[in-house]
Amino acid sequence: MTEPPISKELVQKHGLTDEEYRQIESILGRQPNFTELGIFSVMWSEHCSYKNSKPELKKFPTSGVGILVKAGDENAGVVDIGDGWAVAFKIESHNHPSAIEPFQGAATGVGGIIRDIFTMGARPVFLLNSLRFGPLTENKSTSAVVAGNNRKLLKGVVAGIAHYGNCIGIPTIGGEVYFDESYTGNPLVNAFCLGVLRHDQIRKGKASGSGNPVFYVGAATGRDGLAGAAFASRELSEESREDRPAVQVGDPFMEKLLLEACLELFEQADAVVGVQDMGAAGLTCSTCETASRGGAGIEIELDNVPQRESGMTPYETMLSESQERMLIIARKGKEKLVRDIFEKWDLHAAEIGRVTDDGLMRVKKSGRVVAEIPAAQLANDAPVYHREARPHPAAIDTRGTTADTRGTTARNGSHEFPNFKNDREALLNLLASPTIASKNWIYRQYDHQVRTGTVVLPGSDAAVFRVRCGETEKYLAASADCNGTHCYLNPRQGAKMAVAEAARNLACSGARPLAVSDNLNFGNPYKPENFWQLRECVEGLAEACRFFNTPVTGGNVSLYNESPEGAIDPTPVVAMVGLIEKKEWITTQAFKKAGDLIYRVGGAGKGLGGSRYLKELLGEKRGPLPEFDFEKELMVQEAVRQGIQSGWIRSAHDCSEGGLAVTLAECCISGREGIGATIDL
Amino acid sequence: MKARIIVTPKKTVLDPQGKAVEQAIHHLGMECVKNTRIGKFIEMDIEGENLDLTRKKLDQVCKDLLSNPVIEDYRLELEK
Amino acid sequence: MKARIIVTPKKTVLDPQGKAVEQAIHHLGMECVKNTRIGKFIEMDIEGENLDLTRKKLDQVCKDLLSNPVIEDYRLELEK
Amino acid sequence: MKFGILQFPGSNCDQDCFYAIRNVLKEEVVYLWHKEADLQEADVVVVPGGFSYGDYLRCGAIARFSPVMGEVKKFAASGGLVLGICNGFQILTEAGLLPGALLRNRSLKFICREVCLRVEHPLTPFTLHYHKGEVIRIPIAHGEGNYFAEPDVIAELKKNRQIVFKYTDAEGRETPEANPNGAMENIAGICNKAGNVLGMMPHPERASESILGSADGLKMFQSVVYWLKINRAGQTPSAPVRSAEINLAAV
Repeated sequence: MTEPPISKELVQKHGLTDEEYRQIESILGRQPNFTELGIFSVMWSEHCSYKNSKPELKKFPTSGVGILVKAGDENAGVVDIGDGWAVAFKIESHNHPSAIEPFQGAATGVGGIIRDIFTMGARPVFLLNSLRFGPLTENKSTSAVVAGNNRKLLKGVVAGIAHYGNCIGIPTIGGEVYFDESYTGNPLVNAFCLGVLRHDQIRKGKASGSGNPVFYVGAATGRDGLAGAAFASRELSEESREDRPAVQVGDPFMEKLLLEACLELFEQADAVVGVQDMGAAGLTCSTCETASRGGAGIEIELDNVPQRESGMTPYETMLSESQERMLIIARKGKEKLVRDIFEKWDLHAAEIGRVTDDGLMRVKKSGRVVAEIPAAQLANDAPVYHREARPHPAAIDTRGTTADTRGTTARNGSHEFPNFKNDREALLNLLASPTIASKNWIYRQYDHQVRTGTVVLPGSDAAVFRVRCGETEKYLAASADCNGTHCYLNPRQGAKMAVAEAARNLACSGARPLAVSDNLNFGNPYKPENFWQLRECVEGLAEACRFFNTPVTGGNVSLYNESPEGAIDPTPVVAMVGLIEKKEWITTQAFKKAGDLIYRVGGAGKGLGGSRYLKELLGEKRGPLPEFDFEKELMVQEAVRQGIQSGWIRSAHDCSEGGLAVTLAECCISGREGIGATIDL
Repeated sequence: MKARIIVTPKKTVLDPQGKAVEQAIHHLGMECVKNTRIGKFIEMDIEGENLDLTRKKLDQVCKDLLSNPVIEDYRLELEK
Repeated sequence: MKARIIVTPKKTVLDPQGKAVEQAIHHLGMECVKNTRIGKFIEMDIEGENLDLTRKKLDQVCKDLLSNPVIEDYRLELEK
Repeated sequence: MKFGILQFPGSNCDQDCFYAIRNVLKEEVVYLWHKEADLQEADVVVVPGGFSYGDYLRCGAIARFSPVMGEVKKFAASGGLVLGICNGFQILTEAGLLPGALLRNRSLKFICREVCLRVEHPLTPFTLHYHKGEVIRIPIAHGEGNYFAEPDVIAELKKNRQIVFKYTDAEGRETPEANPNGAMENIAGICNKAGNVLGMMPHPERASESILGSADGLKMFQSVVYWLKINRAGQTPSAPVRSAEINLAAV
């Protein structure tokens, strides 16, 4: 099969600008061939290079006393939890594949994030997920057909997550699900995974030591999700629906074997030099990134790569996104040990090449060189763009001023707030709205008790998991939060409040926050209003993470989240992890005993701006947002933590969507036996 | 009328179940078995006489419900 | 040789999946569909010439592995 | 006492059972790799939950052909204690060690929640620490737990008191609402005629510490240790022990 000649049209089809193409020619010192063009297009796509968001991501605080592996260095960040133990965690998105094929899109999203964790040498112990869909029932802005499709997407995504998590035996113990018009046609599927490891078990993804063998381990390569990475960087417009490359299919059973085999191999102290999972951009990304991190080169022979389909071209093999595959750089002389361990788990470990010292990524096919690119420049020198930003019309107080009663430009223009005729009916409607209502019908389909560590079952503020650290035990709390409506109305303050809410959820469970992983879900960055939302949210997140002393250990940026009607609400999901020092401090939201006193900590909220009440009952999305003050927020959280540690507090619940009324209702109904409460406003 | 529908994963799509079953068959001593693929078999009775109309309607049901066109193919057999 | 095996739940065994699919088909407007049953379809290539020997061996594999006699029946089609 | 936990490719609850036995029950425990036909002189064999072989074809359909299962069959025939949990129960039915089969849940959905079980038969080696009719709280997590058997087999199970656990409500009433998956007779767990092989869908290892919400499951493991001790006082049973004939006087 002769490779097509390089033409202007072919370069554009690969999503590369003329300027980027000239930079490729200067790096190579010649014209790239078709395979090399494909490799650059996938490595320099938004999904892999973050070229449009990198300058913003630099604003995050990433260092801190407990940070053992920083954001950006490896597949996932690692944070100390004491006594020589640590946790590796990260959140990642699989939004575009899930819009095309919800079951496999969500399933492979879970599979990918799990691989990022055990690649660091950690034993994955629990999952969270953060999901967003369009409305499930017909309403003013959603037709019956569209609502039906949203239900189909939700059903497929939940079934996919359940299938993968249940089969591989990692519990899904919490998360959040939102329903809003802006996610119609472009659902958000963010998956979070946390793993546990000793400090001395941390594994790095670098290829070093010239002559060391490079092993390809796991599933054979097929034409799955070809150029999925580049594909994810194009909007889900009508024409992208036709060019649906083969969607990736996940095999959780194969991943369970891969997981156990890798962890068993990592126990052999000096057998493994570096390890990297093959995520987006598969073989390409894993080879050049490990080489560039190790300051070395890498040479592979495609004839040795196990292939599931016949006649695959170098272009297809290098760009394929088949799932459940790893790259392992072993120490010379340990080849037999690597093969034996993988044979035990019925897996094939194919030696496909070796580390070199010329800094080049060289790919051969039947001995003939088909691609030769400087690894470091391919991995790190993607262009960086500083996009134009222009305030989004919907955001009112652009500088996060405190709430005022100035007129608002609502999506549908009405100004004053309604008076309440019937509170009881309003509360029942709020409690029945899918975003607030119990998600038991969803998480009941996830095995949330395997690994016998789930101490607080799903449905409380934060998930709490008992982690076995050798002979001792530790109690971790984790929460994923974001209110897209708040970020739509005021991105900067909305992002601050997302971090604050995650911290509050942890405080209510008795935990002290440690660190954060974030999943930034935004629209097309080439539209100035979308980019302005991204910048405002990033700066808000960074400020809040500095204030709460929770560094960002890594995460994911998903752009081009738009459907034909327009961009989604800006959704910077914050996944925060905390530690509960003592078992007695574990606290849940349910009222425990009649006669207990109920306190509201932090004063009364003012106004209904950005509230669920306006959105669910009046279909309006308008501000101004309630006031937000860092100092007060931290005092409230410290007070709750202090109360819990002193034994005064039996239960605590964060007051968020739906306000005080919904919060009190949830405290009553989430315990085992129904319990009531009388409140004097 | 009797309808039989066979839904199989597309050739290019990974079929982990097929692979696992093939290995098990080899363990039972039949190494001569190759490219095993597993799919769904759906059979049903349909009232009505008009073969062509039924086939047309059933084809649509196969595309919308019984198979996932992104990753599966289907074959439809219809007899009196 | 090409082998096709169809494994279906026994009549006496409840088939909730079949019932659920039938309801969904009715929703799509084909009320004329009755007693829908869902089973497994397994196809494979088998090297070798001796049809009878292969059928005998494959029959045994169907009984031991591919179907569970307590709850399932199977049909085996073998062709050159 | 030495427990042996089978490990198939795809088993998930093997480590949970290992932890419950070693750290909570504080008894000796080893993993038994499915490729080795060797039970390492275990006194009890646990077939754990999970998705052996990815549950391809049918849950447990492929696992039963692993080399270790041959040994498990001989061990069970000689009266050795075998406990199959969730996927383990499915494997034991596929292997013919227990009658019937586990079909897909009637709701067609995977269910993970706590259920109430009524102890029907307190004189098996696994239930000595419960009394008849006691209601215990144990979690389930499965997609195929709908127990099925032909009517004559069901009659046999009743006659030989082989039904050990039934799904009930908190007061021990056997109601349709309390049946999570459509299992016949609300059956949650059965044993073989001799009483030395038990299969159940709920996970006792997930109810072995109060921090997890219930410790009712730990009593099953304690019961097995207790039964082995009183039998070791005699001699290891060569003929299958009729559970009802346990020599309680020796207690």
